[in-house]
Amino acid sequence: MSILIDKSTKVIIQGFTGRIGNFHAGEMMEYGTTLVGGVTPGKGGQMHLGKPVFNTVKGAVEETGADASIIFVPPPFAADAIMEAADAGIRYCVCITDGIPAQDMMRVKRYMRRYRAENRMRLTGPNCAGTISPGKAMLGIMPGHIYTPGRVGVVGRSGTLGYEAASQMQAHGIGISTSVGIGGDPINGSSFKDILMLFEEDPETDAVVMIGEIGGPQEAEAAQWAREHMKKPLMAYVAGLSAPKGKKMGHAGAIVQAFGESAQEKVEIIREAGHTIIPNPAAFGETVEAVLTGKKVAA
Amino acid sequence: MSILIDKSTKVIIQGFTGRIGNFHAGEMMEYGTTLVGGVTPGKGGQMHLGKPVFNTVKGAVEETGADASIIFVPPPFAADAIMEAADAGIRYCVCITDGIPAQDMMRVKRYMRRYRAENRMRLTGPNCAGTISPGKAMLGIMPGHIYTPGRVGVVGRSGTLGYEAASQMQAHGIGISTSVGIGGDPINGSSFKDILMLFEEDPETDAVVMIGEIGGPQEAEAAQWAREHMKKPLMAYVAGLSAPKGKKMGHAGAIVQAFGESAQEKVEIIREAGHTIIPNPAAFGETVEAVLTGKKVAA
Amino acid sequence: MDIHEYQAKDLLVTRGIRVPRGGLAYSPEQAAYRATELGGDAWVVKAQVHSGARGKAGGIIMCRSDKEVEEAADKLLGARLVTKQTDGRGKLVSRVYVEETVPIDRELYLGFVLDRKEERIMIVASSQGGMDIEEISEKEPDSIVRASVDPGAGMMQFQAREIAFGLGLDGALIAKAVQTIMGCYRVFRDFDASMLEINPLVVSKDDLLALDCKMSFDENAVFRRPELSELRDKSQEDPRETFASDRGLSYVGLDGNIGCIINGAGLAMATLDMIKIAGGEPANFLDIGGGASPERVAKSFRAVLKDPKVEVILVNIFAGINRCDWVAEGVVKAIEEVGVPVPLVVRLSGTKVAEGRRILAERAPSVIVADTLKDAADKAVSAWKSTRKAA
Amino acid sequence: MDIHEYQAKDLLVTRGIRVPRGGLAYSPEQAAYRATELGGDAWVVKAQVHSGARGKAGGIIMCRSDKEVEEAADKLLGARLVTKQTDGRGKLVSRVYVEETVPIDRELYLGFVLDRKEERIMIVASSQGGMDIEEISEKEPDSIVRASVDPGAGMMQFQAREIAFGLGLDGALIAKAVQTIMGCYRVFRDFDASMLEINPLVVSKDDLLALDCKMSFDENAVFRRPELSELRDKSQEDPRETFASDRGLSYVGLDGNIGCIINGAGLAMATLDMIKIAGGEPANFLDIGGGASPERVAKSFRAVLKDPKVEVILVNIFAGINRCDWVAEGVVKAIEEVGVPVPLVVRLSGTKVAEGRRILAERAPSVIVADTLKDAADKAVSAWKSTRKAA
Repeated sequence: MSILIDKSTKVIIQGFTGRIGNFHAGEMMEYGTTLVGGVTPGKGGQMHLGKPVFNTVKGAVEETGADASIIFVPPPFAADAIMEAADAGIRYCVCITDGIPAQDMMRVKRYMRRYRAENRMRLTGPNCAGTISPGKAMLGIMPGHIYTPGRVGVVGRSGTLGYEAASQMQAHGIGISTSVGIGGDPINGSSFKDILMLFEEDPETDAVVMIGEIGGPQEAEAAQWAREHMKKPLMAYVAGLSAPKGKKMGHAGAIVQAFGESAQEKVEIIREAGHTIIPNPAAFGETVEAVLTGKKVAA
Repeated sequence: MSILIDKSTKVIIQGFTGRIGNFHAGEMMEYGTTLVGGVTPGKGGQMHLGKPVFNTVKGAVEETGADASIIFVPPPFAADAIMEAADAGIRYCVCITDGIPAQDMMRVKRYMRRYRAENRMRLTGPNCAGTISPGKAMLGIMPGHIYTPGRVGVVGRSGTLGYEAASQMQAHGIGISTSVGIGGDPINGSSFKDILMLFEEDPETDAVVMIGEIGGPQEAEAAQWAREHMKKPLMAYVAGLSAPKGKKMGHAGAIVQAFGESAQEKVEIIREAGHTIIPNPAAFGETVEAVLTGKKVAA
Repeated sequence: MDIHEYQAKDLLVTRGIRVPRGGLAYSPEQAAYRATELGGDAWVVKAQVHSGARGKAGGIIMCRSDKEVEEAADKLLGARLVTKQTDGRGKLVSRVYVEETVPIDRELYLGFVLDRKEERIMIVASSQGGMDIEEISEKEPDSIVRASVDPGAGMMQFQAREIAFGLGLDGALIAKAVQTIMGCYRVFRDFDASMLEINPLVVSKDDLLALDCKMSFDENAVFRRPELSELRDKSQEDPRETFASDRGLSYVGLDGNIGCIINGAGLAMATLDMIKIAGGEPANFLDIGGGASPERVAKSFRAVLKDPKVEVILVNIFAGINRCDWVAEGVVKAIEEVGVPVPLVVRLSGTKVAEGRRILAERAPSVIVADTLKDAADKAVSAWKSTRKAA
Repeated sequence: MDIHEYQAKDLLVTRGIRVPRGGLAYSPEQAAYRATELGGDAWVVKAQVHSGARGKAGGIIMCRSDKEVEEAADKLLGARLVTKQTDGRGKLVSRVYVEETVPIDRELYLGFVLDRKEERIMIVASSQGGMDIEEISEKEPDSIVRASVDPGAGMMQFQAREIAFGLGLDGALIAKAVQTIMGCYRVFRDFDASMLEINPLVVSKDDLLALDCKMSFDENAVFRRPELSELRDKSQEDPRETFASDRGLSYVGLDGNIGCIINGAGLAMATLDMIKIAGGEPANFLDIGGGASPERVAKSFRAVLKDPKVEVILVNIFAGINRCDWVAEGVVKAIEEVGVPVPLVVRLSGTKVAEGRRILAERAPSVIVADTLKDAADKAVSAWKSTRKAA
């Protein structure tokens, strides 16, 4: 299978019957995702969009055998929803919610580590667009039609910038194996490195595009890991060239606070680790094409 | 070496310069324990009983290479002292302090698990008399002279009842490899089972005496583990025949609350697991002697 | 350490849990006044004693007028309530709680305990409240829902939701149950409880109310919960135990005649066992703790002799840190200063035992000296039997 | 979200940390009165603005009489303080804090931050306070002591002791430092701080005092800290940002001339990058967020046009959940209702792009339509250049 999800992944939605959960449930089902039910406390026993609603994730897992979950729960309750999923035996969870307090996410990450590695849930997000394996399954809020099935992995923080990359790749006839949004928050479920590790092992992925941005250490950490452990080509873009220090650029995590966190510094670190730099956000398509066809790319 | 400690164990005392720590430091040194220093915050840099005093356990470990610690710190600060020892890299810690809140001990046990198994500190106590490997080292407050070196392991909750057992064994010419006090609190660092596991692996131990009491599940759990995993003979006494239900008998943990926690019920469980029952607290010497010499003992 | 129902409810309220309205009364007049203050046409008058099972013992009385409230309070106040959880003497009722009655649609059970096996706070709940948890376990085991709290994470909302749904609640009651369960967890954590039980927790129309509540607290943590010390009601404790614990001794009153003074809880339990095996009955458990100084030994004699049933005293000291000669001095001092009107058996063991025995032989010749634990128990029992024959 | 020094000190005091005595003043008279209230013969008058490095910028004035206090306050109040941490316009001083002076034996540094790498609260302390942490790292790297808090366990006393000893403190100051460090941790945790800095933390005889304090809070957590909302001082924020954030838009003011309206923070940053590469300078970052409804698009235009520097507007929308036709309707609505007096470049992409373009062509013919991200940036920059030439 592709990384994280495929056609056989049984998905539940936490926050199923809410306005947003309801809308995206429809989109995901239409895309072909195997949606087996949803959770809305207090609405257990009802049917919604032809699927059963449960009061608890544990109940949903027991009845449907769900192994993945996508969370559309408001920020004050989202951390609890993630931990509920982890505790109920969900293997992969996407949290879409934007606005979860950082200390809640610290607790969530600490909580997830209480489970042994083999039983530990993988989380991507929060504050992300989700994950899509084109042609197979979509756990997210992205427009599915801009993704062509193929063999390039994409991992990024931003939703719409990911769409931009995907549509440029589509315009160049390049397909995607899986696109993963890790989200724009300072503390997130999976880092760039975590996802690169999956792509490196994935027989359906030949090369990877990393779409980073200012703030935090994860792009540099991933680049350094990849230098030593990754055989597949890695191409990277870092957004936020014009971001002033100390100013948050929309994402809770997009803020330059320390050395190595500006776009320029990150680009330098990635370049020095030997990876291909995508020089500007209009060059996703041409850079990936050049790398795949073995053309020389100016580093 | 014997289990837990021997002559080469480098010991520090937390609460070194306090009245109680000071007294027992002298006793332990006199017994031959390798005391390398102690910790009293604010007295770092001084010498006490000819040994250096440190402000922090980390400092003491760095300077002395200490691998074991014994704690004589008042109850409000004792949980913190245990966690400090765990964090500083101490391998074995005896906590003598009586009166630590149960929720503090819950936190301590959870905290210790943050370290990987190979770096995890072993704790015995709190509210115990400590551990002695006769003729080698003493980390405790027991009268060393009542223990004869030998090949029987002893593990018990109570201090003075342990002395009673040791002196009866001495009177019968039976020596002890190591005697471990696990303490009288409901939540303790090591259970009976934890210590039985060590004795079973110990080439210097031939048989084990377990001195239990009312309250909690640890005696039964140990007996059941020993039935399946222990080749060495196990003899057990359970104190508290006359304890009324719901009354605490001195120890914070000695209270019968659930089925299986009374002395009679525990004796029954241990007997059914195939171990030798020491029928009364005056029969430690004769029962151990009979088992060691292969005499028939009424179960 | 236990507290009264009304005190437990006050603590629940601080953490957002709802309880019926009520008022405390120390006299029948006050009880009647509380009833009129509360209004309505039906009240319960509840004896405030540290014991469950008050209802079957007549400690909870339904009333339909302030006159009936006054009569009920008059009947309870000053009486001793004997329940299946108390001993035969029962507990003195020195205050009553007058509470409004509420319509009851369902009775639930909600309990929190420190679980020794898991080393965690454990929640036990049942959709079948109103009877005690042992009875529920036996009669309705399938009604029980359990959860435990990871000490590294604290209790989670989703756990509270799982319990609430497990109790068969739905609709707006879910949010109320979650608030109640999280509130109990906070009380448990914030006050170092060792047990917290709401039984029954009732569904009353759209509301969820704690109708009765019991709490016990970890004595070891009282140093950091000074507010709990103020809730202590010593009148509910065994006066022998109060006397001893006020003097730093660990004492538990029992029903026999052989008074015991021992150092160490384990050795004390073992000595009591030995007395039973020898055919006697211990009057108490007493651990003199720490150092067996002459003063502590004297205090111990005073505590043991408070119990009029004591016909023999057995002292069993294993001197570890201490020395037997000091202990012997303490026994002599106790005999001289306190006076011991019953036969006294002393067994000394450990450091300086010979010196200790010499002191007893010289200065307390009436003391029956024993060699071993068995010898001590045998001699105490036979001394007791001869006392009986003599009487 | 930032707060003022005096507010931060008030929060420290709630968790047992000691600070010099002081009083807030909104007028020179009030400042002089505060000085006489405090007593003594020396005071500092401190401009309350959301910025560090106030001292070097003249925002902290030593005074030796109430007259001097009044003069200092008169000088500061109403002025704009420009520090190396503010932009060129500086921050308005609308209140001053009058504080007693204390003898200073040593200056220490104590900071708490959320560490993204460790995903923990990290404590950074130094025995060399008084200069900023970057300077300390550079000049006195060996003076720095670090610790991090396990979120499953919380901060431990022993960690606070290790820091205190690491700062070279001893004697009674150790206990005071432990109290200070644990107190800061509690403030950080209890109010969802993202940064807390005491610089300097001073040894003043036998005491340890927080002489200055800065705190920032996690905006995402303000929903559960209503007390923080009351501390917000919008006069310290960029009015363009305040206008936008009050309308649910994420806006950051920049120094260029090309106003930007974009959906998604990452795409917005990337578009700004593209404008720079094309030779232009963005006037702002603006993420319209969630659904690009006609109303949100109109509000965005209003926010961008608040900035008089804006000479061109670039709209870049990648319609994922939305549809380009709706976005185009929004643009038309904005032009009609708000009025756009500058060249407008619009790039639409994603769902229903053809319909969107048709709407623009038909109903907003003045809009310069762009195909790709690059095309959009190039057209915006060349429109700006022609505006310049025309002017």
